[in-house]
Amino acid sequence: MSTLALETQGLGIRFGAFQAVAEVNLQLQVGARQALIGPNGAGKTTLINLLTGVYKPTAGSIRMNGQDITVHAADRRARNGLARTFQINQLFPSLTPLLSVVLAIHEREGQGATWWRPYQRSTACFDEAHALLKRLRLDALAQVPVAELAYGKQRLLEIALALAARPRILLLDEPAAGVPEDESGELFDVIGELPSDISVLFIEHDMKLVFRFAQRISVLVAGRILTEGAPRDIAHDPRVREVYLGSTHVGIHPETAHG
Amino acid sequence: QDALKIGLIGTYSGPYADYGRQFDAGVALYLKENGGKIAGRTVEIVKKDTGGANPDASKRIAQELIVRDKVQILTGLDFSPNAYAVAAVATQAKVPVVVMNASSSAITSSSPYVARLSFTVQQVSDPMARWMLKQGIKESYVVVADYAPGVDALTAFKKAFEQGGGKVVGELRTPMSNPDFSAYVQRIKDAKPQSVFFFFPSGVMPPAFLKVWKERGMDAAGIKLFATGEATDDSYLDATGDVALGLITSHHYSYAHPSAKNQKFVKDFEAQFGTSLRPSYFAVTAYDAMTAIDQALKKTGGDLNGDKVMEALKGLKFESPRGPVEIDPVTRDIVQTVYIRKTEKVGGKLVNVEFDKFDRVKDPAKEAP
Amino acid sequence: MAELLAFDRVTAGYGNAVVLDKLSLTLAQGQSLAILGRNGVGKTTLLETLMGNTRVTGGAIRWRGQDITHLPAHLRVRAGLGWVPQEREVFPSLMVEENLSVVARPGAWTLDRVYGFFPRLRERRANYGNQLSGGEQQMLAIGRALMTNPVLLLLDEPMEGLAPIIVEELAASIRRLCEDEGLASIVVEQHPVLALDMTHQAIVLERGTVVHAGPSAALAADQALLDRLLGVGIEAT
Amino acid sequence: MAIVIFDGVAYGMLLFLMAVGLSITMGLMNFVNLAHGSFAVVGGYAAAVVMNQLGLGYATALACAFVVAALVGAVLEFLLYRRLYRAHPLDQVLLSIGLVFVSIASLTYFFGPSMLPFHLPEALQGQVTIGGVGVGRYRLFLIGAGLLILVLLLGMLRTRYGAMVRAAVDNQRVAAGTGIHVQRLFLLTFALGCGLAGLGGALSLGMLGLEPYFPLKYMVYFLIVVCVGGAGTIVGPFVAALLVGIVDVAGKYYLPEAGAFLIYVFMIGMLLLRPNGIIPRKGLA
Amino acid sequence: MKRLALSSAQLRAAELAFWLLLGSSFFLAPDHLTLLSQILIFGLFAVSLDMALGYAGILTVGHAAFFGAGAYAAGLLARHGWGEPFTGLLTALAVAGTLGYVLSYMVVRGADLTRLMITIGVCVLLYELVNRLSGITGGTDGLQGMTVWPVAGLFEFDLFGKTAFVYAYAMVLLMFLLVRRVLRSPFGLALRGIHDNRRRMLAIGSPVESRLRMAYAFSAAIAGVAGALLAQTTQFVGIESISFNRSAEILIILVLGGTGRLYGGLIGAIVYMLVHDGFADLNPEYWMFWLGLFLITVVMVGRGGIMGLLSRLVRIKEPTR
Ligand SMILES: Nc1ncnc2c1ncn2[C@@H]1O[C@H](COP(=O)(O)OP(=O)(O)OP(=O)(O)O)[C@@H](O)[C@H]1O
Ligand SMILES: Nc1ncnc2c1ncn2[C@@H]1O[C@H](COP(=O)(O)OP(=O)(O)OP(=O)(O)O)[C@@H](O)[C@H]1O
Ligand SMILES: [Mg+2]
Ligand SMILES: [Mg+2]
Repeated sequence: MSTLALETQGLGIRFGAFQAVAEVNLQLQVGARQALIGPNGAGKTTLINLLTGVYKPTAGSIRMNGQDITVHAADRRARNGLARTFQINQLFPSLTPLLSVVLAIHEREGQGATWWRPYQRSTACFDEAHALLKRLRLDALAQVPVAELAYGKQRLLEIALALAARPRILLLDEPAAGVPEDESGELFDVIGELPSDISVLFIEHDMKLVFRFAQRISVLVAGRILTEGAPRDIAHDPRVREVYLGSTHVGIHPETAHG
Repeated sequence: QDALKIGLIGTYSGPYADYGRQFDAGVALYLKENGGKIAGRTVEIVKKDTGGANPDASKRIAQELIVRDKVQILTGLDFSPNAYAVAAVATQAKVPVVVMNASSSAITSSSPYVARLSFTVQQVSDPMARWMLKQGIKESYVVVADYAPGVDALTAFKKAFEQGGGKVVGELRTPMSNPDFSAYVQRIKDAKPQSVFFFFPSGVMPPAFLKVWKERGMDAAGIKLFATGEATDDSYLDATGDVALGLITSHHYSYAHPSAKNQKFVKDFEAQFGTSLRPSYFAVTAYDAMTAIDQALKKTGGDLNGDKVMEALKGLKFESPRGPVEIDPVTRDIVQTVYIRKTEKVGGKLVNVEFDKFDRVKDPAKEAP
Repeated sequence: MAELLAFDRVTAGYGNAVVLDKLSLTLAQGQSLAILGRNGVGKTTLLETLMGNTRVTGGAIRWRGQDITHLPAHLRVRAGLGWVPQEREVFPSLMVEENLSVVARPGAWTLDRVYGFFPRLRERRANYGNQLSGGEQQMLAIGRALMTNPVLLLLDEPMEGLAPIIVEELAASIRRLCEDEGLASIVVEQHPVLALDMTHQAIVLERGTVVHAGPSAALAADQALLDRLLGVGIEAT
Repeated sequence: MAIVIFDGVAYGMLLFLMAVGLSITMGLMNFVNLAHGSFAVVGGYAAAVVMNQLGLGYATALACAFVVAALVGAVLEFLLYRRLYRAHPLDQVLLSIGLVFVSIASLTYFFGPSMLPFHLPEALQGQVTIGGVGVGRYRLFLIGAGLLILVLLLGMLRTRYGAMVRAAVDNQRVAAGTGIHVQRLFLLTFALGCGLAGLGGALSLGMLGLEPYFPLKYMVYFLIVVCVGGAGTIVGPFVAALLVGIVDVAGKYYLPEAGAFLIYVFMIGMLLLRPNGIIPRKGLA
Repeated sequence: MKRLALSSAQLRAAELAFWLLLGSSFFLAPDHLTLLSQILIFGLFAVSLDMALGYAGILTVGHAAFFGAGAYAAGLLARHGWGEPFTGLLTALAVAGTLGYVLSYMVVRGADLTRLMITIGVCVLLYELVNRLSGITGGTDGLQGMTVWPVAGLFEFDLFGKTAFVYAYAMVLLMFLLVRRVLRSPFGLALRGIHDNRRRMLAIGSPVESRLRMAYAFSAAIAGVAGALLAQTTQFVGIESISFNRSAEILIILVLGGTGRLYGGLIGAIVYMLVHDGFADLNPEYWMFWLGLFLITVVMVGRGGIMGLLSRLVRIKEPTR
């Protein structure tokens, strides 16, 4: 029996009288490359916040690798392999990219409470951090304070921090927002190169990226899943066109779409 | 001959900066009267600020005064913890300390090099109890500020009052920072005691208490009110205002003390410092401390050896503006008259008018139980 | 056509760092201008300079012929500049409706009209600024600028984080406002195709100076030029 | 016991009147203004001078207290505070503590270190009987004044002016960039906060002593009211002040041994229950 | 303006020079040893506060609670017959650390203002408790009758404060090195992370609250040691050592020196106490005016205190590997 990486049942949250997410049954296969799209304010970010434990749901449950994690705190979920990026950068402005990643590795290794040994002695950590930064082409900027990095580089560091946790599940909230077109492709290439047992769920409004990278797309409208399916089905779904896509060209070549 | 150096440790800043001013005034007055000399030597006063109760700083200051400034006598000391902290240095350095105010009883026992010219809280509370008994008052409710001197006042009053057959029908300890006394006064009003005795440090607490007392019509309710002299401290009496009228208090000094010595003292004081500052018991003790040092040094013939100076201080007797005072040779603590006074308006000014007294009162806390 | 805005060899930056280097441009009444350029070339800085948030060390900015180089920001708004900052920066402790009404100035744009423009905002009118989704914040920032009833609208990456259908509608609306009501605009965009499609003129920046200026349509048609100016990988549709 | 509740309410009103200015400068404008008490005491001294030296009436004295404190506030805003709105709160702490020190020393220099006499007008002394309970007139007056200020401020902050202040506090750069005259707005608002502090200081003189050390002595009380109530609102501190007043007075009446502990235990309890105050300010992350 | 850059070797040399200079004041300023030991002790206290405030980001104006707890622990021990200094310090460390850990459960949650008020509240309550238990603590009169034994059985605490200085210097240095080490450990790095961005820390799996609790307890323990040092060298414990005023004063000292910068507390204590002492000597009545003016000037000239000002002139290269 193959367990799902992530599965929600009847997940929902209300803010006062406002039902932001309702009755979401979402499934993320192990190794998935799945996109979550939907109109502004549909509840996509809120859904990620529910999955990662930033918000407590008012209804439903969440399972990760078959285990119920609904009541687990955010840090605990993260330690169990659930990593995310934020729609608005959440970085350590006073650290360097290198130290940021080292910090993330320490926490992953459960050494965050080690107080008797200088962090400089953890050679292995530093080596791993250098390797990771290199993979994201941030190695040249490893020693520049994060606050001085250009926006696009900061977005990459967002992802580096998530990857440093060696996640089994990666949730990305508009990773390419604010990144120039030529660089956003690169960014997604890095995500594409991730080992195939890592499951990825990403939110994105840039349809070129969505249709290039997603194997499966879930469409969230007004807090509920409207439809799910393969990219070509979604692209041709008139309901999706009406509420979300409009007349936007999605870059699915006719032959693949009808092939 | 070099100047005689005296270290004066007091409060010159913060809410109690008035203490330092009074000290300075008393010292200056004595020196002026004596041409700036003590026992024939010119005097250099090195004054240091503790900014209120601050034993760590006091200890440091005392040490520095002795080690660096080479003072031969220490004096001042308004707050008891400061005096306790300095006493230890005095013992180590064998430097005499003449306490100008700190009124916790055990200060003089904490070092053989300490003598006190002021008073103890017990010394002024105990006579009040005895006087009230004399007036036929049989029960009393006690209100004190909740800190060490307050507890001292409470204990001394209660002991004397109950020994004389009186009964303490209630006790209240109010926090040191207590903007509104309505709850406490109301509680007393509802308890309907025959009388109330209270002890608060001088400053904002007595007027705050008295205002509520007047507002609630406690006098009309037939409850008599007594206190120690801190309640009508001459420094604050003007600011306290008419709510203090008629209050009966016990203390060792009133600036309206009718003796010739005091009248001269007050006149000189006003001539020098104007009338905006009234000489209070701080100024008098400072004046007396200088007298005591002067007389002791005359006795030793100018010898500043700590043991000799202490020996000379013991048993010293002289006339102070407050009346006759002496230093108990055994305890090195002051023995003096404690007066019973009533706040009245004389010539448009509120003053403490003395009308009864207890002679040669020793610190009751040091007498065998 | 009357000149609305002119940068005359403006040098500006933050602290000691110079970002705009002797930059000049002009904009006529009712015209729209696209500002393109790679990351970090100074597009945002240009708009910030126009709002008086940078240190100008040389040159002058003219608004309808008057020098406004050192005018305080709130007076620039009164003169007719309407600003949508890059990072949206809605007021978090104000409700949506307050965010709009607090900056309102008399004119054609009213609360109702903005709500008509972005119906989503009407639905969320009682939410506080920080209780909005990313896209809703973007809408609010644009609506807020409109509430000041500007003559010239400054849009810094306005399409960022908006759903494709909204992007389409917004682009069309801005074009229409320009044509129907003579609202001038300056649009900074990462997506040249979109920006060129909605503007009359375009300039391309590189390290704080203008390296290309001309009609938008001509630039959009010249794929080779676009590639050279803005880098590879930009697909035309 | 009606009288205990009444006394508690009156004491609460006193706390509210003294702290309401701080809920504007610190609560609304986000400036950790520990010098609040200095403005209050400036108002107090102004009132005392007006009454004692110039022989004018209580109403004039109150008006002067407001005006003088507001003017001092405006001048200091222009010279100092203005530069620190966006600074780290700890820098604001340092500035305002510096101001407290300076104010204490200056007041000591001009008025002496000890208490200054202040006497309420006849009309506010003694008691009146309402519904069979004898209540203090001054206390009744405090309650009236507190309610009046509450209503006035609520009316004022509900207007666009209140929203403008919040917008400018959220983001000065963008507020200015959307047409708000931030500097003038802050100057006026800060002066208002200081004026209210001065008024509160003057109103408190029937109960509290007027001395230079006032700002430090009552600092914690101001902070308690604003923080328990919820920074940035007016109703929050109002409710908090009333609760604190009632708890303190009733507690001291029924449980006098606990006197000194009451208000702090109450405060900690409230903050553990409602970490962002009784009425939390909305829209802060 | 060009910023001077310091390499880590140069930095270490600067640190060494700093401590050597402090130590040499034993010979350079033999008349001021008591003041110097109190400066050192308050410096350590400020450093402990920095750990909570500057590094863990817990806004507290109640740190005297731990300073006082340490002072009373050591004081009561010495009063009741055990005057051995080192064990006194250890007891204080344990008592204050435990108290800190217990209280941390109330303090780590909540916003800045909430923490500020809770710490003030706890400190005031402890003060009142000490006042109320005057039979044990001496109340406002202070704890008298402490006898501290000679250090290592050899060196009596003398009138000139020589022993006190050497003892305080050694202990403060030791504690400082411990703090320095902790701040450069993975745990210290985690604290910097929490200070920068708590949300991200949670997202990378860091149990933020437990880290903060640990930091708070650490900081409390060090504050306790500082309190015990003051008690032992003064041979007296005043109730002021646990008062709100002391908490506020140490905050001013730290902020003046600069928060989150390791040396801020020490520099702050040196500057504040010397300036204070100087003004108080020159002008006992109105030193507050000058000190206030000094504080205002410091804020106006440079944000982030003295170390903040320095850091804008000198850049320290982040250690790498
Ligand atoms: N704390 C909150 N209180 C009330 N409503 C909220 C809160 N947070 C979010 N919302 C509302 O919930 C809805 C969903 O927001 P969410 O951020 O999940 O949208 P989204 O799908 O990510 O949109 P976008 O694509 O614009 O980022 C929005 O309408 C928003 O206004
Ligand atoms: N506050 C600041 N202080 C110092 N330098 C800054 C500041 N803001 C931006 N810069 C620098 O100014 C340059 C231009 O930045 P700007 O934000 O104007 O670029 P941009 O073209 O808008 O880029 P993007 O496409 O990322 O929005 C960059 O090199 C940036 O690092
Ligand atoms: Mg979103
Ligand atoms: Mg930009």
